[in-house]
Amino acid sequence: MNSLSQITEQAREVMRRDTTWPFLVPRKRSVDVSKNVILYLEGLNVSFDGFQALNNLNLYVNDGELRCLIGANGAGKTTLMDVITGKTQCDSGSAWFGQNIDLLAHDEAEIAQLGIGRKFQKPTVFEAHTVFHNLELSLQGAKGVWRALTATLSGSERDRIDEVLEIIGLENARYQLAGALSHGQKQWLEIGMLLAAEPRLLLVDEPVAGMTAEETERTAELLTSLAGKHTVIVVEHDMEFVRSIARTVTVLHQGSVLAEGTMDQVQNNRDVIEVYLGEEA
Amino acid sequence: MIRIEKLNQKYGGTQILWDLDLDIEQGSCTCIMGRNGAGKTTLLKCLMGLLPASDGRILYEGKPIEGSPAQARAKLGIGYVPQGRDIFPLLTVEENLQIGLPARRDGLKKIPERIFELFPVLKDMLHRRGGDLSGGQQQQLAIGRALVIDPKVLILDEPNEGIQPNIVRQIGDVVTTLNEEDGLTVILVEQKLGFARRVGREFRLMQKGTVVAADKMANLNDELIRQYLAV
Amino acid sequence: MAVAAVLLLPTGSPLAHTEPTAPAVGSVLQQLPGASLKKTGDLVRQLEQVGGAEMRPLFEVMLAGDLYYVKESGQLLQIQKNSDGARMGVSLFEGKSLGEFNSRDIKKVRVNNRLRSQLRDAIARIELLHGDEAAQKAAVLAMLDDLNEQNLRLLQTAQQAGVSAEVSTLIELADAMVQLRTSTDTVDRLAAIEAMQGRLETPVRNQLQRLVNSDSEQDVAVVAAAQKALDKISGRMEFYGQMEQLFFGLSLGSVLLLAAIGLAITFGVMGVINMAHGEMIMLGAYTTYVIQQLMPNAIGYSLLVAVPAAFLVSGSVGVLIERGVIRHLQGRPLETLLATFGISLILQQAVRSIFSPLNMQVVTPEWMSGSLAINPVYSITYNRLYILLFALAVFAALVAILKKSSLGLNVRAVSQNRDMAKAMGVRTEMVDAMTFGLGSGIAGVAGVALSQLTNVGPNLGQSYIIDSFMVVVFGGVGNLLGTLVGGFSLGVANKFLEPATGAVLANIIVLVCLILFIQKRPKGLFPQRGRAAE
Amino acid sequence: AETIKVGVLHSLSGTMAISETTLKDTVLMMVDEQNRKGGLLGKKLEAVVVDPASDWPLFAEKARELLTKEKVDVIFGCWTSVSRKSVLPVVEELNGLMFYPVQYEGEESSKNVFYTGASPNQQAIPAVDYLMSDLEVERWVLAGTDYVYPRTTNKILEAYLETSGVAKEDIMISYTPFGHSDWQSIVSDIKKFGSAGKKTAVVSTINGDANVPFYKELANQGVSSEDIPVVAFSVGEEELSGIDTGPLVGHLAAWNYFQGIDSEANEYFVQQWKKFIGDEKRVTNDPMEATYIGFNMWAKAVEKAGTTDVDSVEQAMIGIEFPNLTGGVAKMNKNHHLSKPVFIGEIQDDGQFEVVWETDGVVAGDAWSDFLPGSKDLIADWTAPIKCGNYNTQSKACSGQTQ
Amino acid sequence: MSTVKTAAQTLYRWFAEFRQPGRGTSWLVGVLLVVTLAMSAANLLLPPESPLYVSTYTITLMGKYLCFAMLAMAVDIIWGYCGILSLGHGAFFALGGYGMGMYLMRQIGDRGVYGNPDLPDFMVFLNWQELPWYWFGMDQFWFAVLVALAIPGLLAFVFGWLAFRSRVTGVYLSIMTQALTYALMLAFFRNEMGFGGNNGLTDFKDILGFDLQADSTRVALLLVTTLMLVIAFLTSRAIVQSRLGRVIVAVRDSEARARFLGYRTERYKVWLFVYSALIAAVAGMLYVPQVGIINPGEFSPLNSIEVVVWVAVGGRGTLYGAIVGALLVNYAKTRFTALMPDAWLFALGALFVVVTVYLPRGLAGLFDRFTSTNAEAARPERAKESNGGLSTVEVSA
Ligand SMILES: Nc1ncnc2c1ncn2[C@@H]1O[C@H](COP(=O)(O)OP(=O)(O)OP(=O)(O)O)[C@@H](O)[C@H]1O
Ligand SMILES: Nc1ncnc2c1ncn2[C@@H]1O[C@H](COP(=O)(O)OP(=O)(O)OP(=O)(O)O)[C@@H](O)[C@H]1O
Ligand SMILES: NC(N)=O
Ligand SMILES: [Mg+2]
Ligand SMILES: [Mg+2]
Repeated sequence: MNSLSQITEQAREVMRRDTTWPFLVPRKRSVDVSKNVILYLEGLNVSFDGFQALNNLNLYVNDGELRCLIGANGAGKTTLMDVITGKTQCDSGSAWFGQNIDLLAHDEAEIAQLGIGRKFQKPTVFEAHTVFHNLELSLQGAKGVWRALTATLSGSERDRIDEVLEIIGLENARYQLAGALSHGQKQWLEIGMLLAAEPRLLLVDEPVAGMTAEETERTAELLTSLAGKHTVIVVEHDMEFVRSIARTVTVLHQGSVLAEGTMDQVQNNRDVIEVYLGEEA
Repeated sequence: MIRIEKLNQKYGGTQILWDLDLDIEQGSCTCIMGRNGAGKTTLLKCLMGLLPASDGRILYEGKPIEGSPAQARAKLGIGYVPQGRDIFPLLTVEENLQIGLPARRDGLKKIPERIFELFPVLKDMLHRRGGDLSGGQQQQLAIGRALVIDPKVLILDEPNEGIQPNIVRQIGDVVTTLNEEDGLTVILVEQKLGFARRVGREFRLMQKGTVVAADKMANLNDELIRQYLAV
Repeated sequence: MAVAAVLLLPTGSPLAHTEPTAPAVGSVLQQLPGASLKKTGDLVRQLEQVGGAEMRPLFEVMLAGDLYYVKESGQLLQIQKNSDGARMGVSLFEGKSLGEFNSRDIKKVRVNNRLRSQLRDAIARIELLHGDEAAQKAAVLAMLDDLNEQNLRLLQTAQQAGVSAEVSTLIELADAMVQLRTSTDTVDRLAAIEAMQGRLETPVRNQLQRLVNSDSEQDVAVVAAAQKALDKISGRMEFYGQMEQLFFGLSLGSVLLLAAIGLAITFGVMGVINMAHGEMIMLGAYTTYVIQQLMPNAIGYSLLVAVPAAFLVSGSVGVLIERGVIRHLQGRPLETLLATFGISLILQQAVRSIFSPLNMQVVTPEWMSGSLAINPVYSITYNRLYILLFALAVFAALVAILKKSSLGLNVRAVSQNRDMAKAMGVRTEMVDAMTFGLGSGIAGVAGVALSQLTNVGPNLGQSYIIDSFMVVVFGGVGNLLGTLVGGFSLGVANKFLEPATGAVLANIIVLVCLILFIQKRPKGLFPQRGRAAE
Repeated sequence: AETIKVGVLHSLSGTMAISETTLKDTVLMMVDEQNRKGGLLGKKLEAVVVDPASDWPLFAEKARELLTKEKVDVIFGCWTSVSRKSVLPVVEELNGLMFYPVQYEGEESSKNVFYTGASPNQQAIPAVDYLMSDLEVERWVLAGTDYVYPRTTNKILEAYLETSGVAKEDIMISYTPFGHSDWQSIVSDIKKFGSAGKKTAVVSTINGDANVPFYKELANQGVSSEDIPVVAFSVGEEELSGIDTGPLVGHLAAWNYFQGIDSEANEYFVQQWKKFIGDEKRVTNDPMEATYIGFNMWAKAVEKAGTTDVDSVEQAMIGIEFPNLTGGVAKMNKNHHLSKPVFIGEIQDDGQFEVVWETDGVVAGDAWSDFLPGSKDLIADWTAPIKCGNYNTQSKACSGQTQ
Repeated sequence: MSTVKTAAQTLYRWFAEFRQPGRGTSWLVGVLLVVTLAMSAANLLLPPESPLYVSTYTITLMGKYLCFAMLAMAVDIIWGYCGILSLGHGAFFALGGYGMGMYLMRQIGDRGVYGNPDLPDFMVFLNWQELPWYWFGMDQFWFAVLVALAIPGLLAFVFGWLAFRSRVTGVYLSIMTQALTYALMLAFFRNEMGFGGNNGLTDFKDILGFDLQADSTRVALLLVTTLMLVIAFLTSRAIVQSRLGRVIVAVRDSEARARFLGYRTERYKVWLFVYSALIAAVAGMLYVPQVGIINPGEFSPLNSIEVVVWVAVGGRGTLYGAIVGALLVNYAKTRFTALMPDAWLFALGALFVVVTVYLPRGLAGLFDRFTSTNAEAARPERAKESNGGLSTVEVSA
């Protein structure tokens, strides 16, 4: 008797009109940054054929921060980004996006949809598409097969693309195939693609390589303006550029963090000078 | 040493270089500058023979070379460090360096020690695949590789892209050494003014596929920079 | 029981030195022309009886099918074709030349299968007493099938006359077999079985098997012993069966390797999807044919000449293709599929037009025929063995070329970044042509080997192209070692499956496994590694 | 002047070109010969050659092209059964006339097709008879390429052997794919199967290209014709010309014709062929004779009917006789199959066959096998009143014939 | 001279319309419909003596060409747009064909040579006692069609899912597809499979109650084929012009980048692969009743390679190119095999070589070259070069 009433009770609970069944609740998980930290990387190890590219690396990045990552060539900066974006599997360690998302459990596409965008060291754009379409494909939004089939460009999306085009200075090249752009133009386009995607966390690998001084300045402005609303991690070797944007700088060496602090602190660190900056820096 | 006259170049229908003239003196260190897309890389590729010129003349030590293929130009002593490095990714560092040996005029069969003196890191990485190196290591490899053929002219296309500061300096020193001590003629494409000023002895400014200004580096003033390098 | 009918043993001592022209022989010989096949059999029997060892040359001529008679006179003679194809008569026994004969005037003394085996047995009997050791051994083995008492007596005579230890053991085995059959004494029979234990000769096995199966056999101990002996034999046979399969697998693997190895260069290293690869193999095989036509009297050496010749022929065609077509497709690797497909059609039709659409006859030289008998149930065919060794040698040579010469380094550089290779002074055009020529030349060399195994016809290439691509891809594109391992593992897998599933199903299973394997290792057995390969 | 058009539908490229090209040339030679004799009905013959390229659907397309575009009066063509099956609906639909010159599995009789090759009872059964009686074979390996002709032939042989008292375990059946080239395991199995102390023979329905490696492997593994003879139904002089026959001497083949058979007609034919093709080394074979007989019968029938109209020629064909190249006379029966003699030949080292056995007289080709349960009651008879290709003698009706 | 040139240019421009969005569609669709309708009318309405009469032979031939065109388009969608070079698309075509063949076989009923109402002839004479289970229901047209779509679709899905999930790309994928079709070919050759072995399925009588040998049925089949081709073309065009199409091209050019933008590229590839397989299956289904036979030869890897060749001749990455390529090569084959039966392979082979060397982007590229005004003509050659021709990895580029 008792059990029967229990069952009916449960059934009623299940059928309640004011709730949605748990498995029907859309699993749109947004990143939880209640502790104000958006990226936790702990004890990361990555090795290739016995070569230790990341060595017990720990790094925490706050929400809305603009973090500069510097370090010698081969220190593991790009590898670090590879781990965060799911391109490279790490041997051990943990990587969390906010409090609630275990990055190691997701693949590249999922991580991108979670709001982590990336610009590669060597510019990669879709060469057979026009600049415009490159940006269109980067827009935030549903990335499913069916949605892509039925998708049309809304007015606001179009405006967004125009806006980005203006920022990256490629308005005149909007219908040009991306494959025909020069190296520097591709750099800009890739930054544009990042902007169009409006990710929560931007990983920018050497954005000003091959840019003129003034362009470098513009890029610096752009990245600074993004910080706050977005979290930005920048890898760059151009010290002037780093100085112009940096608040916190992390120095990587041989796969782990060598120093962290303000630009001034880092610049005067003996170790950093020795392995990275050189004597007269 | 090198003299380019009325060089024109097209990609399909679009013309990139327009009646370009350029003069490089023996033993000089010339820095070519210009905005993105000005045609710097294109010019260097034409010079190297990797892109066919539509018309115009290229004289090397007084002899026309515009008709000869890239490999012949390498044998004549033009060394090339391309933008983006273009390391042979699946060859080891050693193999990357060995490739150039047959092009030497002195018939040397071994990688010259000089290269490892200039870039010690290459010695450590000798048996790694070129493609696995980090960007900066690759850049050093690319320069080292170009030096293997024992060039008289060294062409460098943005050699500092993505290189850590102390190495940038080192590369600058190397280029200067090569230029001053070994008497190499250097042609350098560079965006970073500081580096250009430090290393270059001459400059050429390019815009829309032609050389618009040429002078001693000391005479590169703000006016010119604003006019041709600012966006 | 074997076919050989019970033969009457020559009663006259085989050692007697009768003249072949003895009247008895003569009268039998007279009956040969025009005799029916059955009658001929009887006549041969009589000849052996009356003529004994002296009949051997006659039997051999007959066996070879060279015995003729002149239609008009009924005179028997041997016909030999000379190099112009003229039929030259040779008198029997004396070996005197009788001049040329017109094919209309003479007629062949017909021999068929059964007669041939009769002749062979007769010759074996003669050999047993007069031949060398190998012949004696063969003769004894032949007699094991048919151990009547007279044969046995002959064997004993031979043993007394003195034979080698090995032949002697065989004769003892024959003794044991007869013992087992005829004796009634359990101890003797068990001893006989003991002697037969572990012998792999077929008649031994069959006799034991018959004994075990027979209902009339009363002696339980003997049956049990026979069963045990049989089990032991089966055990050994099982083992050799596995060995045999392993060899078959390796041999199939070597064929796959040979077929694929040229492709491992043109496709694996250069990246040309070379659909004409099969036709390069075909050209090699046709070269072998032409070489044999050119040196009909030195077939034994023809293959040695054919290997370099095929390399040159296929290699030059390869260079022509590269210079004429592939060169224009740089940076468009996929288009090479289309162009080389066209070239393969052209080459196929070309050999059809030049050589006719029929298969060409390539002769197997003496030294490649037959097999190396390790024991009665395990032998290795020479052609397969040599081809296996040849494949390994070609592989080693290729690796050496690529490792030791600058070509290897240059090819890889060119395939990875053509422009940069040029800028480093590499003569890319030369490298392309040489590499494609090398790959094609090796395919041609493979054709020489394949001509020893299969049809030399216009479709030769097509039958190998699919397999070749699979081997290269399975091993991991661009990795020569992968091609080696890939070829052998596919071959061995196939051959170990075949007994259980049949040839067709084995093939299907291997293909399905290949598909699943690539799931697991998307870049083949030995993938290119490192950042650049991603 | 108007001509009579003779369509030639044989593959000149692809896998079957190896066999079929010869037949194309044979037809051309016959057409030549006939024209030299003044043509037919006062008109010249004109051959129309197309290439169906060993592509079975293409056979149907080309047959249609020949019949509707070229409007040929007769077609000589096909080799494989599948090509014939592909063409069959087309010739029936368009009421064409086709001569099929290759030995095949039977189980077919179409109004529009004349089958001048052997059916199984004209090749397989006599061969087995010979092996059983003359060579006293007791154990049988039925080895074939996996397709319909071997499958059917082996089914028939299995049934036939069983009725002759052969036990099931004394029959080994093995199928291999087309173009099979690695025979190591199978030959080794045959060797093992043949070492059980009973005389063993292989009945081979192995197709074309697979034969060369098969025989090479036999020779190398030391399987001689005296131990284990192989009797083949698809290996003729032409196939042998591509093999080093030295080691094969004594193996057998069953055909209705051998080049080596002594007769004046044959000698003339062989000479004519060598001259036509311009190669002294070329050989003749059974399908060529079948083409020869078919062509001549057709010519006779056209003369008899006085027209090339298909229906008239078809009726005129029945009962036509024409001398075989091997002596004797072939006759076209009511079931559109021939009566022909059967020969068993042994391979000689010159690539020719030596006849070791032949049937007493001619054997009439069966369209339907007596040894298959589905067809033992069927007969074909294209004369009135039956006029059908699959008449059931039990139910006295034509099964499933569309009228 | 110059008039010739202008005329040629006009012609090319007219052809080039094919590729313009919108108008191109109507042109191709229009041409296809007009031509086939005219042919049909000419066949049915005109007397055979009329010079304008179109023979049933031509009708059937055209029907076959259009089936091939559809198959070529299927290959082009995945190869040209997504960089998946399938060397085994013949498998889906043949499976569709077998589905239809089974239906047609069952329609024969007791009109087969043995008069067995249940078993197809080949089963009777190989002594099968009863119909295998997988033949049940195939006498229903709708069911047969469903099966003929479901099986290739499912196979493509499973195969694609396995392959794309484990990121098999380039030649590895191509060889896998080749192994797939090769294995199927061997399997279908086996008589035990119950599909007629080497002979396949043939001797069909009628379809949906219409006599397959009747001219009207053949015309109807041609028209249905045209219609299906047009539908497939329009659908495919809609797909490649949608954002989906752009993602697909993006995947072709840089799959990794697309993934980092959040696209589950393997899903795109799987669905596109399935779509393409379905089109191939439909083509196969339409092919069988028109040529009258389906046999394992259709699974032959060389057949699939030939399809790739048609696409390449026509111009990869343009839907109309695939169609034009298939039509042209097959027409050439028909003509050459009749005109020069002994030498046609020379001609066809030479055609392939010449097209590749002189028309880098196939016939479509030729049209482009004469009509190029827009940016697309100046494709980035640089991109292709810089991957260094390490085609071993980059075949899909
Ligand atoms: N797939 C790989 N296989 C082998 N070694 C690798 C691989 N990927 C990276 N490495 C090695 O790991 C180290 C770290 O490389 P990474 O690209 O992360 O450096 P980086 O800090 O980005 O340098 P740079 O500033 O020059 O770009 C390098 O020494 C590199 O050689
Ligand atoms: N393969 C190509 N096809 C078409 N246009 C090209 C190609 N490569 C370069 N271009 C165009 O040529 C122009 C010059 O390019 P180039 O690479 O020479 O510029 P650059 O001066 O080196 O610029 P950067 O400083 O960005 O490297 C650019 O506008 C570019 O869009
Ligand atoms: N009819 C045959 N041999 O296929
Ligand atoms: Mg990096
Ligand atoms: Mg540049």
